[in-house]
Amino acid sequence: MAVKSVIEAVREAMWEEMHRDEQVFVMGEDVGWRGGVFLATQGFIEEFGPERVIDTPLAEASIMGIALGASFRGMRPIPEVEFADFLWPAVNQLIGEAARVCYGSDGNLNAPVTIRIPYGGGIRGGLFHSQNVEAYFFHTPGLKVVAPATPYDAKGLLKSAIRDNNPVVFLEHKKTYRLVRGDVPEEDYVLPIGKAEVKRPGQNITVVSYGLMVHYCLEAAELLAAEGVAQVEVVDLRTLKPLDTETVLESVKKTGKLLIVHEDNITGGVGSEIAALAADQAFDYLDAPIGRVCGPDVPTMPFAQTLEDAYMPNTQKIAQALRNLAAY
Amino acid sequence: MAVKSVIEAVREAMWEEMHRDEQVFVMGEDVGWRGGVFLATQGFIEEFGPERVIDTPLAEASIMGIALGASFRGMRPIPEVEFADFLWPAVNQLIGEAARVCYGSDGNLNAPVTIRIPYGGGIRGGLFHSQNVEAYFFHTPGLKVVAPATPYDAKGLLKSAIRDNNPVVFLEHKKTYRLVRGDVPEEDYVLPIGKAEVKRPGQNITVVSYGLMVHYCLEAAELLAAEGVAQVEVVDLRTLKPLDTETVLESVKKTGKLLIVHEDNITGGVGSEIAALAADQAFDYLDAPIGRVCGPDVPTMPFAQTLEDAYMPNTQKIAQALRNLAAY
Amino acid sequence: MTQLTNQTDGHADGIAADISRQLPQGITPEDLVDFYRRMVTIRTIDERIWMMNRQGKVPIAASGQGHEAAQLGSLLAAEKDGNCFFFPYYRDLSIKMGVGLTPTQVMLSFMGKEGDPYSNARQFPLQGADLEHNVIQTSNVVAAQLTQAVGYALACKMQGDDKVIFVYFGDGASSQGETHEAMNFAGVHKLPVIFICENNAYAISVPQRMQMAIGDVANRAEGYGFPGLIVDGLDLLASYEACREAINHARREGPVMLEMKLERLMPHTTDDDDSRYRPKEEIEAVRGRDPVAAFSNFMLEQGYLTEEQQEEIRAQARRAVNEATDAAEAALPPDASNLHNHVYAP
Amino acid sequence: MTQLTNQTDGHADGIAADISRQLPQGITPEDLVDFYRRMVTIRTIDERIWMMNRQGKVPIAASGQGHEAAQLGSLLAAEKDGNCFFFPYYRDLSIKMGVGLTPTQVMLSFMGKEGDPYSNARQFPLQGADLEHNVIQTSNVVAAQLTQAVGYALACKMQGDDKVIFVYFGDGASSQGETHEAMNFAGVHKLPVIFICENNAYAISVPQRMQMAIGDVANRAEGYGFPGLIVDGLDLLASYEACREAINHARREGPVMLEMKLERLMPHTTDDDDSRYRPKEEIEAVRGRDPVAAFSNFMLEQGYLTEEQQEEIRAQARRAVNEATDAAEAALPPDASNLHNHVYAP
Ligand SMILES: Cc1ncc(C[n+]2csc(CCOP(=O)(O)OP(=O)(O)O)c2C)c(N)n1
Ligand SMILES: Cc1ncc(C[n+]2csc(CCOP(=O)(O)OP(=O)(O)O)c2C)c(N)n1
Ligand SMILES: [Mg+2]
Ligand SMILES: [Mg+2]
Repeated sequence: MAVKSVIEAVREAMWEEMHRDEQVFVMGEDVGWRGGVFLATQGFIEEFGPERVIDTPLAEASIMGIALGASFRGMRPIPEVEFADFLWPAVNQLIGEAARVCYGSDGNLNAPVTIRIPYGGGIRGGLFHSQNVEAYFFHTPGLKVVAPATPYDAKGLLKSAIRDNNPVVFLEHKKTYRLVRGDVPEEDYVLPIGKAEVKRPGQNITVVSYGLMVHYCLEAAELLAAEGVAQVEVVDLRTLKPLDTETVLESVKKTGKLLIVHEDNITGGVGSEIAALAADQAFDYLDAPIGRVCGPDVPTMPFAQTLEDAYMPNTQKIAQALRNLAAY
Repeated sequence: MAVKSVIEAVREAMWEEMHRDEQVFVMGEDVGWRGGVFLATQGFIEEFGPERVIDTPLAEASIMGIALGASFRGMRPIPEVEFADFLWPAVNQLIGEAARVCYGSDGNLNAPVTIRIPYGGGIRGGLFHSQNVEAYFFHTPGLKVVAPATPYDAKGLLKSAIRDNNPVVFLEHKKTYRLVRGDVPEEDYVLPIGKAEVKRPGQNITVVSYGLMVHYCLEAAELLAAEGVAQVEVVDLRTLKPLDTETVLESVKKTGKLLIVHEDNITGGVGSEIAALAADQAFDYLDAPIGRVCGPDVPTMPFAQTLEDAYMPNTQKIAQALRNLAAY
Repeated sequence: MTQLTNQTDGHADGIAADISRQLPQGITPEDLVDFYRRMVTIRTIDERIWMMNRQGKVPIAASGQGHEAAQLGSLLAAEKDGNCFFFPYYRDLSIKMGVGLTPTQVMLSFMGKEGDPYSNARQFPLQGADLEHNVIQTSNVVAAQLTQAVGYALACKMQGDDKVIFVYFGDGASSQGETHEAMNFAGVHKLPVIFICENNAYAISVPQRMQMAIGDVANRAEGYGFPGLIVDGLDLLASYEACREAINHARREGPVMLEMKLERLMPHTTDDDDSRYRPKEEIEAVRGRDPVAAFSNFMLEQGYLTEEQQEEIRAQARRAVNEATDAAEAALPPDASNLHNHVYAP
Repeated sequence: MTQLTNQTDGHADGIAADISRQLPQGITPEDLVDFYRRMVTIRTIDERIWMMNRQGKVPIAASGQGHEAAQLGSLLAAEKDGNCFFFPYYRDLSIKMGVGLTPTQVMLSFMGKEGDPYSNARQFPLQGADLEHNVIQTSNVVAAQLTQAVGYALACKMQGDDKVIFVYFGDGASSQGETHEAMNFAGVHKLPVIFICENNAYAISVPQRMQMAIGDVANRAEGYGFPGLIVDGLDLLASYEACREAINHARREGPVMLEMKLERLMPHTTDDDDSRYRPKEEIEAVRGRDPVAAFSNFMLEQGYLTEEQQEEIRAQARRAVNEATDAAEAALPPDASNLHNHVYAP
């Protein structure tokens, strides 16, 4: 197995799927000769030609709507939104239309579109290049939402998303693109959408997270282990929708304590649903209040280094919340 | 005090505010001679003229963007989105822009826009005329979100929204428009944004809700009282954002049992945040799992009567959940 | 195909229905009788649906009265071509039924009963997809169909299928940003899309002059690098001819916009009251511009049908609609257990 | 104001910079020297910012090099008028600084330091609002400013203020649905908005021919019922004159679109590498089309400034930029405690 970065894993997944299946194609702003602003499609136009690597006009609503229409004809488009912050014009076609195609036609029609969205902060992106948008899709029945943390997961899940017959929102945390590296097999493999993974087993506290934050959670868990405070179990959701409630609840029932960590702002974030689930279905097992370490309720991450640092959850903040939970 | 319907209360609030303040104006599709599809602005164009009652082109993004731009100049626009289901084209200007204006200019600029959105189901609106959209705004810092249940609250809160210096999403449940009637004072009055109200006091169980569902909760509470099963306290949030956590937590600490009711689909809905808050900040007071009676996770409400009925939370479903909680 | 240059400024009086002429190439008298039959059945069911709404049996309907000739003209051209696909909007009963739905299927749909071919009563009538007849209308969100139609055309092109895609929309829909984006993309990629604007000069209550500062939507086509033409949408044969030409152009050179000038004979939907916003005289005047009456007269005058034959066709239509109504009234709505089906495709 | 009719098809070669001519009415040699001074300072700081990005001191910058003449020409017309308001986009350093920001304020903003007048370092450089100078740019979401500008114009009109609103956008932004909606509304309500399309023929890497099927964005104006003109955006005085006329037209009759043909001399932003997608010869060719060099030559040739005077102006600019850089480097970013401020207005 070779060590790859997340962006390499993403690129390989698309590359291989485009070779495997003629119906797969990519479209979006700058995906052609530029190779994408993050170079996710570098070399694609040379390999697959401009028919299957489409540099679109600067118009996100049409990027999504055209992808959707193409999917009605059996194509498997992978539209890219350049930054999560710019997807708003596309949500009429994504939340309003794509999510309801199958249901609204009683199964006559479906929409195998994988929309790739680089998201998240910690990269000095400021208010309009840092946003977390997962909660909006998490709340939308008819969509699937994937948010991997590692190159291995990114590749296996992106392949599954492309082969899935439903609209899949594929969220790639920008900060993981080059920062996070890991083993990726040479052979074709897929990972199931809808399955969380226990990335680190532990008995005392469950921490549930996804995306970049998984790595900070793992670091915090090591800290607590080194301190002899607690053995923390880290559950990486990997897929946000459908949510793997089984894995989450099983872990909570085992440890009796739950911390949820995400970068997205706290109120109405994905974490609130995890908490609500546990407070309902694992109530009798809970030994402590359910904690959340999340972004604050401000309109995304400011540009100045000081403010961005203040916004971001990090290993220290997580470790402190875990210590508090351990002491409860 | 006269008895009025919700739609009358909404109409009066705007009418009086337009008389009070020249900067207030309405705009949207069919708000002019048609008087709005729900007649919220009936008689307005005759009273205030076409300059202040603007029939816009059919283009929601511009309705919101133009309102926003006008607010930069000190106007207080009340844009109307005809049905919640059609607001998606407007969210780039609402979630992407309006919500961040004040924060993103470090307070240099603000956006006193009240966007009125008729929402919700139970009216045979089918997939595209029934949607609940509150969760999307609830998660968005920088917005305020109001969702009244009664004519009195609707009028007082709409006036506050119009006078507020921030973008306010004002959600009017369509089924309450003519169904719900109640006392409305003749004099000018406002109600504070951000304050929940205990609509019915009780000792045994707290039920938190908003909009149409408040009325079903009250009916269910009466049922349980009549059955001698429990005295249920009904908290009407009225404002979803900022959330009145104090009133909610106080009630939960008193009763020890919490049920949350909303029509919106359950996963990632407003109810999950209420549950998460209670599971954190009232943990030691909880005597039972936190329950939720919400819409199912399907893409909004189907058209057929059978399916719509199956979707909607109602008095019986709520009463049953309350009985279960009481018995826990 | 040449571009339209002379603008018509007004609306209701800009068009003179020129119905006395030679049959266009490729059209036989049998075609005319066939389409007359469809038109009459569609009008009959449209009227019946409105009545049933007043009886509380149909929750909502957008009448297509006034739009029949434009839609059926395009359908005739598409059928002659044989490789077309349709993305209609909510007012396109003549497309949706014209392609082959039975009156009973239509009635089931309007009454929200099991057996609605589009969505099995999940959606407003005849929304969803009828793939058997090459029709998709995922929603009634105004203008949402345009980018989808363009995407469908792109897919066909990628798959080597030379299908021509018809997408229909109103004058109001022309204001939506997505309409612009759809046309722009179609222009860049020269996709075989025919954009049919059914301009009835109203978007619910908003008249065209409040919708746009121009007289003809067709004039926008130039800004996307393709031709836009104005068509008398009250005349089935004029619509047919424009669409036939448009199909040829679409396949060879790319998109075309056809602006069909026509009338909305009824209020916007059964929920609407057009007397609030439409002058009484105007409402009366447009009744005189009924495309079904015009086509009836044409068929009589040209001798393709006698009055008796027409009466027989109308009687047949009434019988079919009566039967459909009875069948749909007797049918059940889908069982509540269906609520959770098909949220996701397998 | 007459409408542009003759299309130019290509881009880089369609324009001949005709800089030797009489001064336009109302313009004095002092104005020229004043604007030359601003232009040189802006170019100097623009170059410095790029350098500082390479040193890791400025996280991101979109260079305005190549766009200065168009922007400053419009500013000159607006200043002469005296009652204008600006909705620029991220490439409009010449507007934002030209209206009166100091080099230090600009540097503070680019370095994300306390004292950034637009957002106090919450946003990318010079985004937010500078109301003191009549400038709003809420975000860098492409095309989001257009409907806002139209709304601002509507508000002014309602308040009886005859302000003219300038809104700026790129060729890429012309594809957004919101651009269409903004122009359509402005047309219907005849609002005094000047739509300035700074057409540099690229949207990041996407060339104009993949963005639209037409040669001139200005041709779309007709579809909104107002005039569209093409302007040599590399020529400050041509831009001035077009804008001066446009202001008059805007106040009397409503919107105007001006398509400023110009060049992006640098990669899209400091994050971009234009050699991936732009032919080497093209990159070299556009360097020969530098509006600052052109205006320098014009000032020399026409005798408004000597070489020595120009050198002195450049030296002054360098000193000012040096001082600004030192001041900004010494400044601190806003304190972390600011994170929670101003989420809501009081
Ligand atoms: C995005 C959106 N906004 C608003 C509506 C409500 N609405 C339904 S039909 C309509 C008017 C459409 O007018 P037009 O496009 O001219 O078509 P017509 O009904 O005249 O055939 C409106 C505003 C909608 N369905 N979708
Ligand atoms: C809605 C949106 N989509 C994508 C982007 C990313 N992006 C930033 S600038 C740009 C290109 C803009 O091109 P153009 O409008 O021609 O302006 P120019 O940069 O050439 O001056 C893109 C795609 C964005 N900022 N906003
Ligand atoms: Mg219409
Ligand atoms: Mg450009």
